[in-house]
Amino acid sequence: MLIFEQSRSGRTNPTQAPRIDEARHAVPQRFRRRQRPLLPEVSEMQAVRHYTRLSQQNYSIDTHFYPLGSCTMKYNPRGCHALAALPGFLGRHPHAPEQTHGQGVLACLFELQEILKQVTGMRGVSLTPMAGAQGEFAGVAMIRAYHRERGDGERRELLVPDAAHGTNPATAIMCGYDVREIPTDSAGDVDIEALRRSVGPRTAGIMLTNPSTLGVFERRIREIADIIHSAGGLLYYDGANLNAILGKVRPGDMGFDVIHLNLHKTFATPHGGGGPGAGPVGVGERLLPFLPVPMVGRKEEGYYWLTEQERPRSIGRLSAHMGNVGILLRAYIYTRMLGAEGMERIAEFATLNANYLMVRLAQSGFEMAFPERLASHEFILTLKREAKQTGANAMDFAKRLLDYGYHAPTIYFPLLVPECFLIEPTETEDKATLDRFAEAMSAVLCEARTSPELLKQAPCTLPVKRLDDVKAVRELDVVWKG
Amino acid sequence: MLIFEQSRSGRTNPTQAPRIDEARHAVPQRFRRRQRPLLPEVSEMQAVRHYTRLSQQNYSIDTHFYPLGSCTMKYNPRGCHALAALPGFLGRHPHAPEQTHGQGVLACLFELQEILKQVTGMRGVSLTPMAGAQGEFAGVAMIRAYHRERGDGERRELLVPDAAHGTNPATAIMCGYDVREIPTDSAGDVDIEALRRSVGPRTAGIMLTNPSTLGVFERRIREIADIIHSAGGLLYYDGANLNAILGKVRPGDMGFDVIHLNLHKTFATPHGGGGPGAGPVGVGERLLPFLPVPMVGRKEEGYYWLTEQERPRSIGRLSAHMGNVGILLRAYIYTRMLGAEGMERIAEFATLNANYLMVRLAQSGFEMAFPERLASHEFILTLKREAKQTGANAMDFAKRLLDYGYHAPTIYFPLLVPECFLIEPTETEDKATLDRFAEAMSAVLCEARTSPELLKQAPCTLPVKRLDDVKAVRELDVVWKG
Amino acid sequence: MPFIPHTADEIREMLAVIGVQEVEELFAEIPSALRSRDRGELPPALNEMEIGRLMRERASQDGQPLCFIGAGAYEHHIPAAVWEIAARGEFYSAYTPYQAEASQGTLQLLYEFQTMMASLTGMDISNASLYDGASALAEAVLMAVRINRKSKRILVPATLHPAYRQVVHTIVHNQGIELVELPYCTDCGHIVPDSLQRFSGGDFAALVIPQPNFFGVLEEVDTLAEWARANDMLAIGVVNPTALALLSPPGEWGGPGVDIACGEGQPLGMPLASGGPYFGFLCCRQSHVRQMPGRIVGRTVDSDGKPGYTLTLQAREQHIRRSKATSNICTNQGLMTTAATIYMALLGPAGLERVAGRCHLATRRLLERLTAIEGVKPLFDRPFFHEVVLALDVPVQPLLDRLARQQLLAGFNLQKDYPELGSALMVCCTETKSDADLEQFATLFGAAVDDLRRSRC
Amino acid sequence: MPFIPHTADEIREMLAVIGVQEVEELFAEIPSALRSRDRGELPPALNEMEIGRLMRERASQDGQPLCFIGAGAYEHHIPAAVWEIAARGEFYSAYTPYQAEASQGTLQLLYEFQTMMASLTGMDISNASLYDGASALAEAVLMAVRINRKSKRILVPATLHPAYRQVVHTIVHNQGIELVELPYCTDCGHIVPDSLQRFSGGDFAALVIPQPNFFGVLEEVDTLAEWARANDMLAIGVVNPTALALLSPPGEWGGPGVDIACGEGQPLGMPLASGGPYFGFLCCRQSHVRQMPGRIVGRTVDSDGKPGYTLTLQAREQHIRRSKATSNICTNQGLMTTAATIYMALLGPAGLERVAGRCHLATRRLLERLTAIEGVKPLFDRPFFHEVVLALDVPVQPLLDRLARQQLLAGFNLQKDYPELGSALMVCCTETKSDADLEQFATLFGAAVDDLRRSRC
Ligand SMILES: Cc1ncc(COP(=O)(O)O)c(C=O)c1O
Ligand SMILES: Cc1ncc(COP(=O)(O)O)c(C=O)c1O
Repeated sequence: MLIFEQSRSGRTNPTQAPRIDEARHAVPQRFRRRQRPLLPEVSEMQAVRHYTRLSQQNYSIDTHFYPLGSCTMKYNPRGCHALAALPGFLGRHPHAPEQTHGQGVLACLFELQEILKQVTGMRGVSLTPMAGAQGEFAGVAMIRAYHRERGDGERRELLVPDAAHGTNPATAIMCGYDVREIPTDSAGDVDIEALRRSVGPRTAGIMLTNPSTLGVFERRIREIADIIHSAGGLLYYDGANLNAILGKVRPGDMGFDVIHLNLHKTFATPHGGGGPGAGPVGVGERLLPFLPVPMVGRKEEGYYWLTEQERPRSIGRLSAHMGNVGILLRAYIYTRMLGAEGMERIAEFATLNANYLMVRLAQSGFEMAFPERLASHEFILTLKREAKQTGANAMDFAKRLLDYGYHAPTIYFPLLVPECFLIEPTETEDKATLDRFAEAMSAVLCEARTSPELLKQAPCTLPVKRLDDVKAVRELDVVWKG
Repeated sequence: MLIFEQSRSGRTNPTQAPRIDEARHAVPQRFRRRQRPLLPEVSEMQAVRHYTRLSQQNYSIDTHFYPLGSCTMKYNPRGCHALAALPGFLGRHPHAPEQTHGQGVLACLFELQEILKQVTGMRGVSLTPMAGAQGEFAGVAMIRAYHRERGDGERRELLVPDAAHGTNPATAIMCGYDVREIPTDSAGDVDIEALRRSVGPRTAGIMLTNPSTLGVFERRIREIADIIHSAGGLLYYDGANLNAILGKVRPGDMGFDVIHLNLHKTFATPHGGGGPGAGPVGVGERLLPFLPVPMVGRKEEGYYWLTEQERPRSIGRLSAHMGNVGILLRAYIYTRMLGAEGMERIAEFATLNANYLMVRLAQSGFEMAFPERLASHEFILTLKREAKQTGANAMDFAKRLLDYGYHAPTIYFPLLVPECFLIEPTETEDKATLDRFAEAMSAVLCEARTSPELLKQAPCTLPVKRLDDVKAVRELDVVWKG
Repeated sequence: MPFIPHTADEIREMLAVIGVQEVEELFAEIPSALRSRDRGELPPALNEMEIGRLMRERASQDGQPLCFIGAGAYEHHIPAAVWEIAARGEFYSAYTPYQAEASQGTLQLLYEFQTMMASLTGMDISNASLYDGASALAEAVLMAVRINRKSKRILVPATLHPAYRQVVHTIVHNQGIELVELPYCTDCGHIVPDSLQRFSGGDFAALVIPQPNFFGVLEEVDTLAEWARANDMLAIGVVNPTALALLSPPGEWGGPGVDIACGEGQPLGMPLASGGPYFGFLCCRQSHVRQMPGRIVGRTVDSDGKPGYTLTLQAREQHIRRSKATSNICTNQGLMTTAATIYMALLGPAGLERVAGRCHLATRRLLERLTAIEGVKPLFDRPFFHEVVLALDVPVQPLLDRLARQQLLAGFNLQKDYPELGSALMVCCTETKSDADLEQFATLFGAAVDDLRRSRC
Repeated sequence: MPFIPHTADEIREMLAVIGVQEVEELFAEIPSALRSRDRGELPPALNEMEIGRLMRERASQDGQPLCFIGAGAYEHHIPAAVWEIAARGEFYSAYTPYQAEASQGTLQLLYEFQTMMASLTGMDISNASLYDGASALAEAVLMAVRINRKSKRILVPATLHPAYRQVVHTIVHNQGIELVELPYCTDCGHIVPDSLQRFSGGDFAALVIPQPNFFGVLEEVDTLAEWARANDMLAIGVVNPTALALLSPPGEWGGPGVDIACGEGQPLGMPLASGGPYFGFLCCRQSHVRQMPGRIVGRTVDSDGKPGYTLTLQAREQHIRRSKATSNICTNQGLMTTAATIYMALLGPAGLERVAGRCHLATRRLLERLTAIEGVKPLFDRPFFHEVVLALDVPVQPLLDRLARQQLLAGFNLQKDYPELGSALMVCCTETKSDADLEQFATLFGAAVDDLRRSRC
């Protein structure tokens, strides 16, 4: 039932409404609204009950194993939430003067900048991008500003591997670049020969993740860096997979010029059912002047905002204020609870869990996309054979897993692996959970062979059965009409 | 799965454990524990996931209609919770000096005392009892102290109507009294003739609720008061049903000498899956000196604790500190959000809801225990006839309602009405919910007639089916042995 | 190990299954020349108690001053229930609802959100959030250029929030889109409709119309929207959602309304929090839906015919359409829309109207008190909403600094963004300010103005 | 109407169904002579924002001083997850789990709680909570008298928390039960086993044994428990659950252990909160289970044979047995045991041991620092746990008052309860105190002692 269906005309909730002791507030007639908006008229309890019950209809990290590849669904420590929500932080106006009313929060942001520089091996960090994709935008915009400043305006092409996340090509376009796709070889690495053939005077740079979205580490990364750099381009690192290598190898050391991080992945800030996240960018020497503002500086009197004034070559602002500060605080708290050793341990146990689960699933008869490779923090299996033999495809397997109480892995991404499952267990899951998940996978495989209709009809234990996505598009209903 | 079954030996949770940089803390060997206790060894995420999922297996006010008679399951405003949990309140040590570090909380408690005096018509209030039953204890102990002080030690008998809540007779015994039961007449009132026959020089007093646990208002209350008072006894008011009459009629005006309130009922503090509550006591002139300590006093310099020193005739202390202060704060906040009018509205709408639902159920063919009476904030129906005709008894009806998404009403209480449902909707439920509940009741009635086995097997949609209570007693398993 | 559940035994067992001796072997594919040798100088791990203490110190360092700054972020009362529910693990720790059947909670809520926002703005369609108000406007501009292919120039009034203008520029200029400034009247603080004349017939894809504008002043939105339509431009409304409870919605401006409406969702239950996370909302006409960026939830049915909710029109998005997507946005501000939905449900239409009314009333009262002080005058004489610009006869910054030390944040200094206005201070009141607060403001403010004036002679 | 959802239309419809004109008619059975005419002087309704502001002012009025008071309530770090989960609506707003099938969450959690508490105390059985530590001891005494019918006298040491002695007296004396005081040694702050001689063979139902005792001093619990058994008394242990991570559990004292163990659960995740809500725990031997007061959860199976949980042995309770019940308790402290269970799960055995160890270590360090100050000596020379009594050469109350004004709560004054000890101050450290805190304490304390001494000469 929708909240609107519980609404009754004339019901109010005075406990939440301010007092109006005078009618003098009226604005001139011609500016005034004539008809009240369709907001629900419910009591506080009705709202609480409705949204509490809705919440129970979600799978989440706090309730389910969520091996969603590329998304790094790890535990979001409750302490980070509680401390980022202290009244002093929540109540601070973005324009409160930082000298008298902001040293606390600026200290945290400054230290976070430093920590992220350390772990990425970059020279400067700006925290302002509000998600990974905005970090990508900032990064590519910096590449563009760099070439433009050098009078190198003919570089209009950005190289993007075919396995890349959709945000990479979309970002390139938003920045006014043309996208040139680079193929992947059969071992999951970038096809170096194709790369060599693609670079040239039009090359602005390349966008890469490493480990790639195929779950494997790009071994010839230095060679790639040399090819791009010699051609006059720059390397962009999509940090979505940083969880795999934290403390083991740094993008700066691999030769990258610019990077974004997804704090909502590697740094455990919650995904919130879709956001908010944070996508800080880090850069090497060459791109330092272009970092987006505001950033946090430190001088003797304390911390202060670095703005266009102090950083005139900046690509500018990406949000009206300072990005998702509350998320940055959560990430800061998390990094402080981890410390130096904790960072490295993330990569180790994320990798251990992924390789263990990969082997267990291989033993159960699943086909790995890159059987000869080590998994990074994630790995891919393909259900191509099963789809052919049983008629149940990756989507059906995914839906059936929901019935077993597991969120499904990422499916049909990267697109080049047919009927694929991209599985990322993360370091915060214990062995018993992985074992149970492997058993559930086997059970579903067995069902696929004996009674594939179970998979085709799945899920059958959730609040709704399989939803009709086609109808959702064809008969578009995106606003309730009563 | 139990949390213990997720435990692995050697797993620790360092984020929650303090640092020990020295082993010097050891206490002498002979005092030391030899074997670690069986506490679970789980990660923070495992604990969070386990208890989050457990929580989802509860019905609660925040998720379900809960018409549990006598329990007043109304909405517990989230604002009360948030404000009672402000750091200044939560962090205050009970022995923090009240002059420098307690004026805030004492102000709230003092004002709550005053508000409760107003709404009950009593002369003094002590907030210290930690639940209704402890309030009853305090009240009866005061009656006993009063008679004792007057040298009236022969009064060893407390009168209790047969419909009374179990805590009433149990409290009388705890205070060293004998219990004498008073029957109820067919209209649900105290049998006045029987009462007259029961009073005498052994009568210490009577414990009553009004409206009674039968859901009806005791109309001859003044007559009862006269009978008891003339016999030298005192009248105790069990305030569990105060929701019915708030702002309409005050126990003090009915002739009661002492009263407890259940703040977790009438004043909307949460039941917390069993507690905590708060059971303040109010008294008339005669019992004023005996109120339990501590109480809060006010003088020019501010608020202060009233202890045994200031109140030497007090019956004493009931808790190591000041009872359930956090609950008292929630009730205080609630009373302030209601204000004077809000109080009276509670009684009006609780009564409106109860009478409406009673009529609707009567129209659906249910038999009311007292069809000629108005409902108070609750009412009773009897399923005697249905049990006889269909074999499905009140318990079966109750369990089947769970399948419809409703918490069951109170069943088999009061004991004198066979196969009874004690139904209390409270003022915070809307008409549509009552209508749907009435429809569910009709549906169950229909099922009882056509397929009673559905009721006998119910519930069938919950995490467990009907539980075996007999086995639970016979093969007592109250501690997990691994 | 913080947040890692593995015991020594388990690690051994797992390595054995994989068939390696040590975890280190799992990193064998990383060329050893690249491996980090230096750990840097990361601080040592703190436990929750220790970091808790540090954060509490820092939070209290930032204080809880009495704040009269608005300028795009507004302090409103947030019902306790809003974040108690939004922070429940099931909302807080879920991913984007790609697996619809396992995400009906979030999906239904977003469908309700879309309905509320569409109704509040008077538009046909709402998406499920963008990053913030400023970036939402940038997306609206990109959308307008995709729809109205006639031009890559956008008419942007100087009365639009300066940071919004900067953000839009940052985001759109790489695609060759040009923002052309529409000047305002420095006496009345708004766009004088007559001044549009010289842009008539011009080569513009869209006109941006803020309501209220950055100064809190009400623009002649009907005239502006009509003019845009007459000149074959799209109209983009930038609105404050609280104000919409009182003010006519962009969907009705000038009759048929604007093409796109967007704005900052922060007033709908988001704490100020130094500027984020907030959320941007974006609404449009039905006919533009396929150019809409961001996620959209649709209602459909399951295989039993039971209603359910799912992400829809995903072919607009980067994960499907890649370089041809309407935007690169992926992660949005989901949790904030969760809070906003609960906020709107708790307030209802009457409650939100009272919030808007009370804000405005309080600002008027403050204005009265402040202009009673010598040397303080209203700068513009125009209808406004809950934010107002004062002309002072003393310099603004020293005044603000001094009051800040007295725990009063007295407003936003317009000097940097609008030097032409002279000593101009913008103050804002919301329903959180009591009469006593106004009194205190006026007293401290009067004393400070006096003192400053005296110290200058 | 605050918290009431009815609209005018609905009220009309409902009255029509009932068949009355006005709500007032529903109160017709109340004799009109009794009806309240006078509304009293209740304050007018505040909305959540207004009461929020008032409460925030009051809370900040009470401050957040550095606190070194123990005396039965201890400031421990509480993991954020504890109350985030315990305060979830499904735990927070549920009733007592009488409908077991609809309450498996609470019931399973309580079964886990019972298991943890039984293991922590080393006893067979735990109930699901009583009001607090003091009233739990009163219930233990009543239970002992029911079990050991030979006497209504209980031997209670003077080293037991004074408030516990008062509460037990208040609760049990109406049933003719007498508390006989067992004296302690004022030099070493504990019960000297030899002093028991004169009570041997006496007419007592039970001996109460606190560990640590009120002074923080460790009692010779093995000897005391053995002596009780030898003299045909029940032994009742009163323990601090944190201490039990280090100290031998009552279930093992003197070999077979005590009959009943109880105590204050506050240290397991309850905030100090001016004294409540906390919770009392009560554990006993298997053979005494039918005399146990309070709720007990049992594991059983459902009709499919699947394990499930339910309240059991309800025949002990007032709602079934009425005047023959083991106690009148009904509402208990359920939510606090929810928090305690989560707390114990998050800490685990190693974590809880570290809490206890760190508390004790900090107290020893504080003791060292303080006794380095002239005129400050430890009063007792006995092993202790995380609380220690100091003998001062200046009066305690003026010292405490002065330090309180400096935001330091320096300890508990023993003057009122133990005048025989002279100028005695009891201080307590928990893991929440850093070395810098100890330093600060020592500095302020030293200065204050000095000053006071000087002002007296
Ligand atoms: C590989 C990769 N790159 C980029 C992104 C985009 O990040 P965001 O969703 O924070 O915008 C994602 C997010 O899923 C990703 O997995
Ligand atoms: C009528 C009545 N009296 C007394 C009580 C006991 O109150 P408490 O549970 O707070 O101890 C109850 C509780 O259910 C009750 O309903």
